[in-house]
Amino acid sequence: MDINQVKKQWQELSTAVEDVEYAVSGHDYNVCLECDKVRDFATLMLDEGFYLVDLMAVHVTPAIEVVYQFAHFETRCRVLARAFVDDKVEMPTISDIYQGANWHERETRDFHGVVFIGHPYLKPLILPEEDVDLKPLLKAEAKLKDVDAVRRKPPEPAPAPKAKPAPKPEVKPAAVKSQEQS
Amino acid sequence: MKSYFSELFTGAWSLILGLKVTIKALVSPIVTVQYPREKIVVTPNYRGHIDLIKFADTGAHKCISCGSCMRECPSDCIVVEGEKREGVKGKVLTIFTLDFTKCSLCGACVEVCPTKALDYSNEYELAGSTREQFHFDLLKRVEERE
Amino acid sequence: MSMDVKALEDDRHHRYVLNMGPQHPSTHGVLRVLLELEGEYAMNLLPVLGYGHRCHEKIAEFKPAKSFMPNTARMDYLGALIYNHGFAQLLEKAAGIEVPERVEYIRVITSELNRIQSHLLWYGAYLLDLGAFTPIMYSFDDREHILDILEDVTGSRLTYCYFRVGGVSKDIDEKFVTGTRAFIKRLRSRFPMYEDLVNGNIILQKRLIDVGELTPHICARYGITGPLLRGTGVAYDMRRAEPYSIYSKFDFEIPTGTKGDCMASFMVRFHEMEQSLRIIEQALDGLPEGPIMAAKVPKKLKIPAGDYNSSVEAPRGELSYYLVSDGSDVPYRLKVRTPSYSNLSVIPEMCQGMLLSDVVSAMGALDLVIPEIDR
Amino acid sequence: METFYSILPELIRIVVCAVCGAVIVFGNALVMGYAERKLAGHIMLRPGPMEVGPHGIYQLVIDGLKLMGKQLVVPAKADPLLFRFAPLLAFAPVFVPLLVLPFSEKIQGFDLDIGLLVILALASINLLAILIGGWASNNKYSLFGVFRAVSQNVAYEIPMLLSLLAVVFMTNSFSLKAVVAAQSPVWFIVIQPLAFLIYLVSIVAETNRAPFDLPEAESELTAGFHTEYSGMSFSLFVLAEYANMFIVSSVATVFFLGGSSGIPLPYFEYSGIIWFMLKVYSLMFFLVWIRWTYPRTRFDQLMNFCWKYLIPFALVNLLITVVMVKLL
Repeated sequence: MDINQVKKQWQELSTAVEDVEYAVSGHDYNVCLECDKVRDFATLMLDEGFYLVDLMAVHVTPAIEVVYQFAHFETRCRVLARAFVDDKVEMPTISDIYQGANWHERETRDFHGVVFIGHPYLKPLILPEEDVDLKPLLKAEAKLKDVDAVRRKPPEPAPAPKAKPAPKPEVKPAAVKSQEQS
Repeated sequence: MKSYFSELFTGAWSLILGLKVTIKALVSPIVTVQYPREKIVVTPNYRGHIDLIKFADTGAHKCISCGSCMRECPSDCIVVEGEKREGVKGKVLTIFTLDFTKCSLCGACVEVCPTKALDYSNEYELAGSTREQFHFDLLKRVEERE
Repeated sequence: MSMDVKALEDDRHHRYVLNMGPQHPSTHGVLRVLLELEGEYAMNLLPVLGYGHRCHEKIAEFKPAKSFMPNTARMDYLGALIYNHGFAQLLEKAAGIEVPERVEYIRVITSELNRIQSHLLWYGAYLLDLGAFTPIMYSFDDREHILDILEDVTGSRLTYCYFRVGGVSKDIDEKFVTGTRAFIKRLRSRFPMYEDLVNGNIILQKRLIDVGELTPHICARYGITGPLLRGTGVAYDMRRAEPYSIYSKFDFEIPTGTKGDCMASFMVRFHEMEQSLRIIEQALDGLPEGPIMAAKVPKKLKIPAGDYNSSVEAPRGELSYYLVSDGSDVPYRLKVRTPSYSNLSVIPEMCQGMLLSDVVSAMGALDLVIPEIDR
Repeated sequence: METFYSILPELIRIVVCAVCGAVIVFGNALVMGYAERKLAGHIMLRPGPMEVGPHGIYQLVIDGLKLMGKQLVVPAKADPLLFRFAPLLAFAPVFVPLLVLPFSEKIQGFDLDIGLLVILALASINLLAILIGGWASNNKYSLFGVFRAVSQNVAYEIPMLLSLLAVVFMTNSFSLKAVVAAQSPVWFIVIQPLAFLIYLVSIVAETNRAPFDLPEAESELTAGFHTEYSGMSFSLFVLAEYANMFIVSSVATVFFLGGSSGIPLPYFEYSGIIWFMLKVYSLMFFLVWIRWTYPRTRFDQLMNFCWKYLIPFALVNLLITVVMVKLL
């Protein structure tokens, strides 16, 4: 796997690709996607030999953000891909590309109510059937934060002594803008 | 054909090896402890539920009812209350209860205590038929203790 | 729960549905699997989860991050210290706390003891699944020694809450060191016995070889990690791939298999115990003196805004904590990626067309801890 | 009346034999139940039953009383008649083979010319009982157990018969007494070691014991054919299992280990029975020993082992025996 080449391909698919300091945050790259590119991105990742570590949702404004975590068996390359759900709280499924996503998507549906379009069996997994509309991990109005509030603040006296210069500036506004466009 | 017989013989030999292990075990001494009759010595470092320490020099506990443990507890299972009394410096402890049904034995309360008034008890034989049996009144316990 | 059993049975009369669990001897906890059977062949499997869901992720959003430490131990009761380790590391990383070296050594030693303990329990329980009653007693005999050693230093026997943000709660002493060394010697002398009684046994080999074969590609698609992945020949171990703590200092091998069947993961786990012993030995030799707590751990642990990930190698595979912080001391979102969850999700594909007995061996090879899946 | 008096001694003999048979069945179950638990315990480095009486020797009595006191639960959708009938059917026929077993030269119920056939015929009835019981339970796990039990028992009866047949060819008799008599001075285990091994493997499968306990494989089928049984109806199955173990071990003793032959003990006329029991219980100890050592086989492997190894070997052995008998 040639990381530069892969990165180039990511850039084609995504709105932003940023390097992250591994020692501070525990992952290497942040990739911001639009929700219709998620499937293409997953296909690319599978072809490059990445495995799906995790799939989760974070409830922020303006919309719920779905975070895919990928890593590679051979080299250390931990990628977080993020995409905001569309205004119907929907997201295309990747469970036919990464079968392991099947349960993660069902769980996200349980906890956050994100509907994955094309999922073969989107029934409650962790929660009982009758709690289908419970969505327990959605934040209460008072606690709900904007997406910028949970992003790493760029300029800061390095928090950890061993951390090298703080990660590169965030490109988040772009993601938000894209959300507004959709 | 060769593998047919070799498999038979290696297989049979592996079975005999297994029998050797178990027959050796059959004649070796048992390792279990017959619990209610014999008991193993529990390490003094065992962390049971918390208890107030009775200090030998004063014959009393050292709790100043600051409530640090109460705030630190992840499961909110400690209740501490104190009151001001005439002629006594600081607050006097009036209530110190532990809801052991909720406690996860993390030890945060013991570590946060500014006067080191708390310690883990060594009790491990805790069985009961009601939840209320595990709502310990630590103040009463420390007063009753020798 | 959700599979329409009636319809399935009526539609295809030659198939019927067998309900395995939630109380079944070989599901190890409250896992339920619906098996669609044709004769004794499982044509379709549907795991039903959630019987042990305890809302850990929700709980995490309601209290200071460091108060979540006891909860981590309750997720995987067999790898409690390793779960502690991952979480402590996450917060240290996030808050920028430098951990003293002695602490790292203690963490590695106790984590590896914990890993051996977990593998020993799996070893016995797996053989119980396969119908051998005796090995579990032998492995528990060994396991009790670990529990005694760990009890002496951590104070508990199963759901440890020993690690703290920036350190450990209690220093290890000479008794621990000698006890651990004695245990290493003992366990090494026991391995030949296990080889004779179990590993070489023809019946066991026949039950495991060529059953539930996985490939690296399947593992990538399902996110399978841990001994199952290593059984397919991929030497992927978080201790090597993303060396956390001080694992880069130690010389140890990553056992791998070739075929990816149950026997491969069985032997990987067995050899991992040996490797863990090696790590412990080296760590005991190099144990430095020093404090057991970082110098400056703020009482209120504020985590700078941003997202943090911490991955460690749990006994069953890769464990990742993903924390989103909004700058306060309470996590905005904490997601725990538990290895068994991804590992279990493969069984519909892994066990298709298998005999019922093989489904039991395949499920045992996954080394499931159900509370970890349900969280 | 005349005829009644003429058959009276025979009647008394039958009654006495039946009573002795019952004593053996229950006594054997008590001894084996206790011995099995004790041996299993010590193999696992634990003491086994220790609470009731010294070293727990009354444990089985107490267990029996407990089982008798338990309610017999019949599942709602089970066939109530067959469900209740199956344990009785499993238990009743185990007495008859005891009647023809030669415990010593003088202690034998009836010396039938077809002694072996009686034993084998009645031993198969146990299988029918398992079939009925598992079917009537209306439980999928029970049904699986039954599938396995039937095919396993039918398959393993073949090598078992073939190995016994080798001995029968040598003695020219189905009478157990004749077989024992033919074994002086050399026991047939020396002449027919292969047949003995085949027989030994087959009886493990025939008695449904680990490593061939597939009909009740508890990690797969919870309890197999007796999943739904409780109380006394369950314990009748267990009694039958131990009685069957006793019978097949006795047959092995008679056919391969010289029956009651052994060094005569002084001052005891019936020393044969002591040797007989000693041999039977050593064999049963072996069955217990392997049960607590090995994992369980898989069903297709069990069948393969029978068809690929046991039956060809038994046939070859039989052929050699026939040729040798003819030649010598």
